[in-house]
Amino acid sequence: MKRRRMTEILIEGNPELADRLASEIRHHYPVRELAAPRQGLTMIKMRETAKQSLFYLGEVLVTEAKVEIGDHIGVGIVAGVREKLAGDLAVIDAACRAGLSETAGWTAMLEAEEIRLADRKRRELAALEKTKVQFDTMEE
Amino acid sequence: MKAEPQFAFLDEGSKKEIRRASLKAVAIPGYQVPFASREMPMARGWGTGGLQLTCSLVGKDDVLKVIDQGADESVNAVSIKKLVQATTGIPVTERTEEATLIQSRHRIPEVPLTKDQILVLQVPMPEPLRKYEKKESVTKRLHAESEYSGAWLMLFEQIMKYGRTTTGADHPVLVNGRYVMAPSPIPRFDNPKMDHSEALILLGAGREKKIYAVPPYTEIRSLAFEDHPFKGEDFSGKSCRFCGATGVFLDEFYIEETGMTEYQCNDTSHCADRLERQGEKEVQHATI
Amino acid sequence: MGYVAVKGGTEAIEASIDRLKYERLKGGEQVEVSAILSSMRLLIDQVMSEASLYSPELAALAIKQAEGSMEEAVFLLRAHRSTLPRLYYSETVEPERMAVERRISASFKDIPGGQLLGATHDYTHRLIDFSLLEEQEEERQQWLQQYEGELSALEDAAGDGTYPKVVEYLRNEGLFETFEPDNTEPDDVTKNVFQFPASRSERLQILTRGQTGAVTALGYASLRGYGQVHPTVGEVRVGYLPITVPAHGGEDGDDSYYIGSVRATEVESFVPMPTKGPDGKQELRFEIGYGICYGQNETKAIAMSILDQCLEHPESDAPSHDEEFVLLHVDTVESTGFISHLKMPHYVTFQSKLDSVRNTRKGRDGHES
Amino acid sequence: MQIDSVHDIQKVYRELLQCMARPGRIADIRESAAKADFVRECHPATFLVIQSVLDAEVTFHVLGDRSDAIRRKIADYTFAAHASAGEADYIIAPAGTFEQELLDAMRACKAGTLENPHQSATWIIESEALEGTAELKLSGPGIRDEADAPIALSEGLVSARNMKTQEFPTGIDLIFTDGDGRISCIPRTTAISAKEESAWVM
Repeated sequence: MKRRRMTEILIEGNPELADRLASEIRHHYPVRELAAPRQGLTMIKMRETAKQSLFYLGEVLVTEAKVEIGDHIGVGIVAGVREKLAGDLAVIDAACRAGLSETAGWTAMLEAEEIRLADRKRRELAALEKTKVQFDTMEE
Repeated sequence: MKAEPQFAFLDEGSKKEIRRASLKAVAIPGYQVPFASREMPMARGWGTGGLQLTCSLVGKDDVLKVIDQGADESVNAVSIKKLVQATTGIPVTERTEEATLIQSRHRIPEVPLTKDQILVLQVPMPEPLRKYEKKESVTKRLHAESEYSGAWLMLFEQIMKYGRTTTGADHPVLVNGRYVMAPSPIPRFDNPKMDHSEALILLGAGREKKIYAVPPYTEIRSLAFEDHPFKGEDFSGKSCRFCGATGVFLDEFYIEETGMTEYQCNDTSHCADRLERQGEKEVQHATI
Repeated sequence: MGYVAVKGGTEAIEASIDRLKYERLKGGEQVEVSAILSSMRLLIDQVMSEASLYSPELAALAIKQAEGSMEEAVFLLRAHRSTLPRLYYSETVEPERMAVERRISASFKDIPGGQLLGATHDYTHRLIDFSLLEEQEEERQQWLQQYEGELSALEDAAGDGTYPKVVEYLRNEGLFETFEPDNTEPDDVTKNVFQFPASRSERLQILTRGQTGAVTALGYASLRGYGQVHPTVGEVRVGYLPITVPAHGGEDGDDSYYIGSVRATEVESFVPMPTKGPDGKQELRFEIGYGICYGQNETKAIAMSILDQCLEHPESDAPSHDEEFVLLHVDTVESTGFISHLKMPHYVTFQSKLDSVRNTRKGRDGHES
Repeated sequence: MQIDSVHDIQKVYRELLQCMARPGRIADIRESAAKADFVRECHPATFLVIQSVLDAEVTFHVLGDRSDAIRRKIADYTFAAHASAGEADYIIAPAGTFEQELLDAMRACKAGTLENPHQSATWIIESEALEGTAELKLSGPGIRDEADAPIALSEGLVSARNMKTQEFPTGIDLIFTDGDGRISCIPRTTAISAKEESAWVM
């Protein structure tokens, strides 16, 4: 699974999933902590719709962690103050970069969580839909 | 959720930028070098320009003195000292001679500074031409072209109206024959101390995002006309009611009980020093 | 006039800080940061927007520390920001990726995708609700359960939460100029010195972090006549922008890190502007003013869109079109700092002025009489 | 021992600032330079000066035939980007740079504009030992009367530099480093003149 999709599932989904995947790796491999989870900033680069140019919207507080498994460095970055999750994400990232065998078995779990997230989102959308102004024309 | 303590508050990247700007400022005396002023844990206008310079300069071996309007114990000076001390652990002093770094608002100490000291002045309004030209893009061009007739005209108009120039503090100076510069709101009395100063003088305006400098042994002339020469504030015939000093900048006090006006040294540490030498142990001084 | 010992300043400061703490605590009850976080959404939004730092947790903490003072809370976040390393830059956020919670257009009765009211105070009558005085936890839980119960009974909605932009619909009709995506790296006013004339990216960055009141006042001044922009709101949308960070050595967007999302309010204002047609005749064309800010703060985003459009037309001599006037006066930390510095002692400068004033009264010839 | 990125750099900067403020002054940064003994590509003093002013926000250019190695080292340590001599904020002339190359770059480099004189190149030049007898006299801001400058400057360099600084406030500022951990500066405001006994006259 590609990183963009996987990190979204792990960050938006139940953090227990990230914990479970990272624990599995920590259990089997030595994980070196290169940078303990720490706070920092990410500057948001944004496109505006008037002239289609780029500008900086502002910064977002993030928690970042870096670990190394073998020769492979893994990075965990998540908005907000979420030290445990950042550490877990770093381990998961390193495991994927290293192509560890455990990662092959993760797809089903991630996909199940993704389905749960999609359900939640659809309900959310339906609720918002109720605030939509209906302009139905009266026809005989 | 705690942040790592950082020596002298600023991160090293911020210090580098301030240092680059300071080096340029020294190389181009009197020119206001723009810099990306950082947000400090102190309000803009309360000395953040000076504080950023101090943080970019300070090292473990420094001894810091901070004064506000001449007083070491002014609440603003105390507040700045507290911040620098808390982030560096360096000693502070009230004795001008002991300090290696002196950050000041609106005064240059009475004791002549030496080549081993750096004076940092806090600047609220760094643009000397702003009084008659509101646009930054225009004042920048006027400086580029050495077009200072507006500054002269302002003084000339004062003479026409009042028979003399009526500038208070922050009387503009000409640096090394090239740039007209705001010396920061020091009284006119202090302007001559900048001329051929032994110490390097750095000026920082945090809100207006400018750093400028007067290197040592640099000519500083207060703008004036030949038939209306520049004059500092006049304290002739007056002396400090505590230490008896004359020829220093004095604060004026109205004494309720006697209905008299009395004077005392504005530079409180200079006064305390004199008193100590005169044998007074307990020094009392009014501060705000 | 009393005498104060030389150590007076230090002691007074300590006592003053104690007094401040006393003011915060003396009422007996304290609001927890978690309560601020869950109940002061719009206050947090405004603090984050003016601080230019998105962190609801830190904003809530700052609000508590600042006893609810907007300017102090923003100041705390700004100063804290100076102590944190900037670790990453995001990939370009494309605004149409916003997961929309609310979108309305004033330009059309109906818009493709529909007018979505979402959560807004706009249609509440501004009558003080005294029932909140007696609101009980049990009641609140009951209401929540019932509301969420109703939601789960709803049929699933179609779509993914994104909507087409009203402006794109009009661009397709040729009423607006179309622009190719301009990927010039933006300038950053927090890292580099900005000079006049400012770049478009610098203008937008300064406006989006401007003080809500200041941006609103200047936008309003333009509407009233101290400017020449009176727009129609093309679209206001509120929602979440997904943020991604490129991976080192990553190949494409799929390789990047998703890090979370930020809520923002985005506005496109439509302004008719005179232009020359192909045959040299004067005609009108719409231009767009752009506004955006962190959180839900529609007034600020709309006012920003007015000022953006004003600053695109410096040829007008109205103050809201003067970029130095607008950009140098909307930052809260700068304006409140300089206003508040007037509280500092100025007796040296006053003494100096006193000397000048007295001298002018001594005689007009420049000599003491 | 490792270079302390806070305290060593602060010390170097303070010396650099005092040198820029007092042209001709020779500062000794040997103590910090000794910690940069792992640097083979340039003088340790050069490396420290670079560390104290360069970062990702500025650009640099390296002259000489060993420029690739030095360039990599600087980029690795400071994240500054390399640029052409005409665009770079900092120009580094390592020991052994051919005079012709140096003079060409000096002609090409940024001198700022009348409105933005600070947008000019700063030079870091590796010099012969900064000690001994002075060949030149310096005068201008930062100098009481006249200063001796024990900096070995060729006639060509002095004249190229003077060409570049003749329209003050535009100009270039020079930082010199030597192999023994010494630094010195000549900012744009300094007038350089030959001692009377010198073979050449400006």
